[in-house]
Amino acid sequence: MTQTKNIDRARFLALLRLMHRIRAFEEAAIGAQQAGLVLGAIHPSIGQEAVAAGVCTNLERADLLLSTHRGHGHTLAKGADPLAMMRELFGRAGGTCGGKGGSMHIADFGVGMLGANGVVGANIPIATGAAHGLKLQGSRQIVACIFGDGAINRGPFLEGLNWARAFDLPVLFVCEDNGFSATTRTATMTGGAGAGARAESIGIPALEVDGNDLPELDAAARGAIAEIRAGKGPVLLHAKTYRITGHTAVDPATYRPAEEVAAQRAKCPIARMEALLALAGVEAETLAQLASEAAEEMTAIAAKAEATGWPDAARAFADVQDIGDPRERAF
Amino acid sequence: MTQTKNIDRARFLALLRLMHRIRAFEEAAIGAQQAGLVLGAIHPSIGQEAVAAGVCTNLERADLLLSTHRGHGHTLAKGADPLAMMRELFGRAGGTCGGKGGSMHIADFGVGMLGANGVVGANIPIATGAAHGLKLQGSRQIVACIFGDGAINRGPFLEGLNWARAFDLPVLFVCEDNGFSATTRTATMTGGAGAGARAESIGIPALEVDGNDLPELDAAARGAIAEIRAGKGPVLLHAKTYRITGHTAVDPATYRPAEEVAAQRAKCPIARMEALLALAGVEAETLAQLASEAAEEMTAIAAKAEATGWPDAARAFADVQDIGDPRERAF
Amino acid sequence: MAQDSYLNAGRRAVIEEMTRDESIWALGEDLGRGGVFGQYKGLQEIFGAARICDTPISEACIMGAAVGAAMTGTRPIVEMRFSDFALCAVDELVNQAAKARYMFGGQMRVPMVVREPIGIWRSSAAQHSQSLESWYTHIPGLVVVAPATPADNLGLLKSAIRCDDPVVYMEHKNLWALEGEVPEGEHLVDLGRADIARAGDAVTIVTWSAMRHACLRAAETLATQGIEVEVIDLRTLWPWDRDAVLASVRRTGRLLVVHEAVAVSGFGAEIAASVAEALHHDLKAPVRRLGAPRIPIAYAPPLEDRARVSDGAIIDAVQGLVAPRTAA
Amino acid sequence: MAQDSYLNAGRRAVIEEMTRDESIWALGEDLGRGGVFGQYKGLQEIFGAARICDTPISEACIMGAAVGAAMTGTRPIVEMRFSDFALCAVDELVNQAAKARYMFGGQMRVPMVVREPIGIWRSSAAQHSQSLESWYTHIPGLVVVAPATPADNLGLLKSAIRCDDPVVYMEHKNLWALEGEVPEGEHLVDLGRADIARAGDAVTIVTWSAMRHACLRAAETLATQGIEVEVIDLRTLWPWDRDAVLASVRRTGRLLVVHEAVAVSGFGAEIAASVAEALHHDLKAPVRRLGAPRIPIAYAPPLEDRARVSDGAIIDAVQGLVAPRTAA
Ligand SMILES: Cc1ncc(C[n+]2csc(CCOP(=O)(O)OP(=O)(O)O)c2C)c(N)n1
Ligand SMILES: Cc1ncc(C[n+]2csc(CCOP(=O)(O)OP(=O)(O)O)c2C)c(N)n1
Ligand SMILES: [Mg+2]
Ligand SMILES: [Mg+2]
Repeated sequence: MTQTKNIDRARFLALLRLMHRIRAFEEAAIGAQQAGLVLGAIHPSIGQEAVAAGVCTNLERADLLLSTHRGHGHTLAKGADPLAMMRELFGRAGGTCGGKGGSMHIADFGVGMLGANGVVGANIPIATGAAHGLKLQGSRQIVACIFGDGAINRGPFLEGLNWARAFDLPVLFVCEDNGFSATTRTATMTGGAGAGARAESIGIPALEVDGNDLPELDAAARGAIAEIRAGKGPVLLHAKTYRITGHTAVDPATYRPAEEVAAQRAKCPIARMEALLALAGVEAETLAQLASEAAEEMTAIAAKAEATGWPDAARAFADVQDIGDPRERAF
Repeated sequence: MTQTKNIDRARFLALLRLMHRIRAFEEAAIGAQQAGLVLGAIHPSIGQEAVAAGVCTNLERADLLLSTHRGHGHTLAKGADPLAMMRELFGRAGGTCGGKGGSMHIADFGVGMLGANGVVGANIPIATGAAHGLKLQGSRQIVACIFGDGAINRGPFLEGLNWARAFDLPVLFVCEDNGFSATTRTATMTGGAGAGARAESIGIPALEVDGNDLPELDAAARGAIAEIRAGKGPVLLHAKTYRITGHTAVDPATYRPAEEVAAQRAKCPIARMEALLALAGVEAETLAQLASEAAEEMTAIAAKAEATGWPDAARAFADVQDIGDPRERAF
Repeated sequence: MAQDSYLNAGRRAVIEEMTRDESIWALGEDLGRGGVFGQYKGLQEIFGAARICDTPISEACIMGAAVGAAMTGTRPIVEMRFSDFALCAVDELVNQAAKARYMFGGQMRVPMVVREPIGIWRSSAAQHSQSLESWYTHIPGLVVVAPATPADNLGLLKSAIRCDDPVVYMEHKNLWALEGEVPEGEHLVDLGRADIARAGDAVTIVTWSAMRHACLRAAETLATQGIEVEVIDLRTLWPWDRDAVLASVRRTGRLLVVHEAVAVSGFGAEIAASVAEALHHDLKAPVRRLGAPRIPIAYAPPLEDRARVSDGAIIDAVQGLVAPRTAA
Repeated sequence: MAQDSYLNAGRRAVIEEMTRDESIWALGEDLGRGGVFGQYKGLQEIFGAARICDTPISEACIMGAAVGAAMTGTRPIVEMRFSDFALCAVDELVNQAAKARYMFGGQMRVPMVVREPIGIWRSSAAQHSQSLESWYTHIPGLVVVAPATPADNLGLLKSAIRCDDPVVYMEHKNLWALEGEVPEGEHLVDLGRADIARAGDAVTIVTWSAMRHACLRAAETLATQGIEVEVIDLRTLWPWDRDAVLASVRRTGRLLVVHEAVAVSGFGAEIAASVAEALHHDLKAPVRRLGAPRIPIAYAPPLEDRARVSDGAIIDAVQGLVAPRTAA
């Protein structure tokens, strides 16, 4: 566990700010859902923000990212515009995907964010293929692929990792291990020691880190990404964290004891980062301000999203494919 | 490498006889294919007979077996009738599957042989589920699931092994590693140390054996099966062998040097078993007789198969499903 | 008769059948906590964790394991959560479950029910909204069921569980909360038998799943205009109740097929083609289909709505069918 | 014009396109040794192992990796070996490749060609013989192509490779050896345009893939009986050439659709239904379909043959269509 005064204050203040913005974004989205403004499912990453921050801060803008159903944090951290994201959640015009995707399908190709995914584990072969494409084109870009602990029990995890190793592809696999596969404790359904052991059995080096310890995560991600960019092939980062909220924003998660959640809440990466920065001499006021600024920003963004109009219904028939009439024989 | 006079002569003579019968069966089938009597593809297991013999001899008749496209040996070793099998290859009445399956779909539920499979790796979840079914019913039976080295790169390998571990199921996974995935050297497409390492990363104990050394294989299989039957959950047996023929009977396999094949031919499990039995005092004549008897048996069987009539064409519409007319709207 | 929901009716079917037959078990993700929609709520408490079996996120293995477990004498109920995720297990269903009985020459059967909820459910977007029932009707070896009412969800699910062949059982997500009359005693509905949801002689509407209700609403409106339509809820798509449909169209001379799935190569094509083949000379108007345009389902309501067959579209189509023919 | 085989024509298409555009590459099992049918023979020697890429036996990842590689500016040709194995990669094709462009609001496209050989090939049995083209026609976002001649395999595969959307490209295994005239220069065939393989005015036969040849043989025989049928080879199934089909049926007044796939919910249902809807009043006889019974493909020849649409069945069906109507 990182416990030192000698941290890069500016860097970690910026990352703390990012974590606050992620949390505030999701809290605003949850509020909007409760108000009936967000109609689709939301999978909050509250308590897991360090993974997004620690991984994405070490990516270059041109690098690519693939995420999951629980991807708001990753997407924001990669540089997507929170207003466009919020509009997407609201299903409004100007959403990242024009309102077609919603929370589970946010993508922003402009910042290298190649998509959340509604199918657990499906992002792994796509990320692997993106890295394959980059390698074929002689690019120096790399790909980061974030997935949950539940995804390691799906076949595409094996196929993608083996492929990345077989072709020595520039891809960072990140297992964001929050202990749960929806309402099921992943450990009860998983043989062996987890993502890292499985990666190593495929010949992929693995690093295990405390996913709520941002400096540790940051250092591990930086090191791994440098190796990958140097052409050494894939690395897997296994970040252990905890999902403070339910599986979705409407899941009360009564299948776990309140004490467990309370204990984990105390270890939340934002609280820990604040403690560390305090130790390093950052004033309490500065820290408090970061939180309130983020909340204000995202509240304003939610209000703007609400004030935005719906997409033109005719867009329903656009971007299906270049040839063939999508309306044929319907209605 | 087993090299001792103190082997169980009766046991290994019986197993040598079994290996000869397997080889003779396939040689007869290949001959029949060349004569235009077997119309579907044949994947010979020539050189791999020890895996079939060593694994299946340690199964009880009630135990279950799932196999692959290269499954004649496994099926014979589990106790299926070679005449019914040959008729199946010829597509004749009285074939194990009534002529509906052919070489890639031989099954004989009467001896616990739950099917070859035309889809690489597809037998793994089925075997796992069969073991799950047995466990639910409190059975003492176990399941053996044989697959190739290429299958470990398919998702169902991961999903099946993880499942078997999660539910502590009575299943013996056997990776029959002949070094090839069709015309591709599996090693060039596979990350890490292979089947055993992958199994261990999932928490499944793995044994690696020389798959052409029948006594070694026999002992390993016996031990593993005893553990499994005792309720300790799955085990993986990784048997390294070599495919002396091409991928199919018509594949000249020019993608590998003749010297490699020649060297491997010398290590063929039948030759090795013969050498060992000779060392243990079995007469050359006895050994030669086993080979010729097997050849005679299978030649006669092929002749009988050829003399058998076709299945009744109306059977094409039987055993589809209980309800619904399969002929509806056709023709 | 008592009121119950579509969801509860399905739950009751599972309870009744699992109580009757010890060899039945259910497997899928999160079943111990009731499943994603609560269809399995409380069942693990009744039947234990072995028979209401939580699984890893391994759709291919869920389906494949069910095949193996069915071959060894158990009767698995497979829960796929959303039909979209069943696309992770197509080899296991189509190449294995559906073909095993035939391919192995009838040595055994594969009794399993694959529950895979279908349909548009507000703002669930392209990967959680599909209806691919027509795919399964095309696959020899599969029985395909899509219940529309609480009573049918009870009676058909029970029959599906008793069926000795693999059944793809598609509940509609939007119907979970639907309440309706459900018989109190043992209630079985035969597979393959349609339900005449409303009698009429102007037009035959053939439909299934959630669209049954839209068609009945449209029928009410049309009745006020003096147009009495017959609404046939197929309930089972394979085998479908050809006799009931042909008998009705022979009377009405007009056919409209309505389904939520994409119209192109939807199961409506099979029905429309079959009727056109069989009853060409009895038809007073061309056969007609309504289904979704060939677009993925979008998230935003105004876009999503473009993929829905509205009550208005049904009414228009019926009016078009009964209108006197005008030169084109 | 020169004679060439269907297999070689496809191989030539790949060579020409890969020579023209460096971003094109092919991936699949055993490609370095020519692929399972020799369609890629010698290509690794020309283009190197990076562009003719041998892969692990990982169909899901082959398909999924192609999606990612397409998103990053390359144009993958995916080889699935047998269309049956593509069932191991349905999520990747249907939930990912087909939907990405739409779901992400048109931010990018997924240009990839999925080659998946279809069809009955003597004694290949249930897991190596399927034709599931109708499935793909039902999926928004996919283009579906099934060439029947060497020239079309050249021209359509080239067009498929140039298409910016995912194309399911289904060659027929029984056609690999077929020889035919193939243009020598650049030869492109537009996607979505049918080929009138034979002109006639008695009956319109709509077909594709290997059945084109059976239909043409039947047409020869029928011509000797004075029945001149028009044979339309659709070539592209989505989008299909509605105009060509409707124009022909408007003339002939009679439609027969012939395909190798299972008749129930086959793509013939879509065509028959579409024609019945659009041209009911022009039809002189009911629309008619020929396809396989709803059975898996068996191994033994006499059983396998029961799944084939024979020339005789086509001839009978045409004769039935032109026969004067007798009271039923
Ligand atoms: C293939 C597939 N199966 C099931 C689901 C339903 N589902 C959505 S999220 C989820 C849990 C995923 O767990 P994990 O991978 O650990 O990610 P987390 O939700 O914990 O971030 C499940 C089962 C799905 N989306 N896709
Ligand atoms: C899913 C799938 N992909 C591809 C194939 C084609 N195929 C048949 S056998 C084979 C090689 C399998 O290699 P391995 O598992 O090592 O078994 P072996 O043939 O060596 O016994 C391949 C690629 C298939 N049958 N199924
Ligand atoms: Mg998790
Ligand atoms: Mg092998």
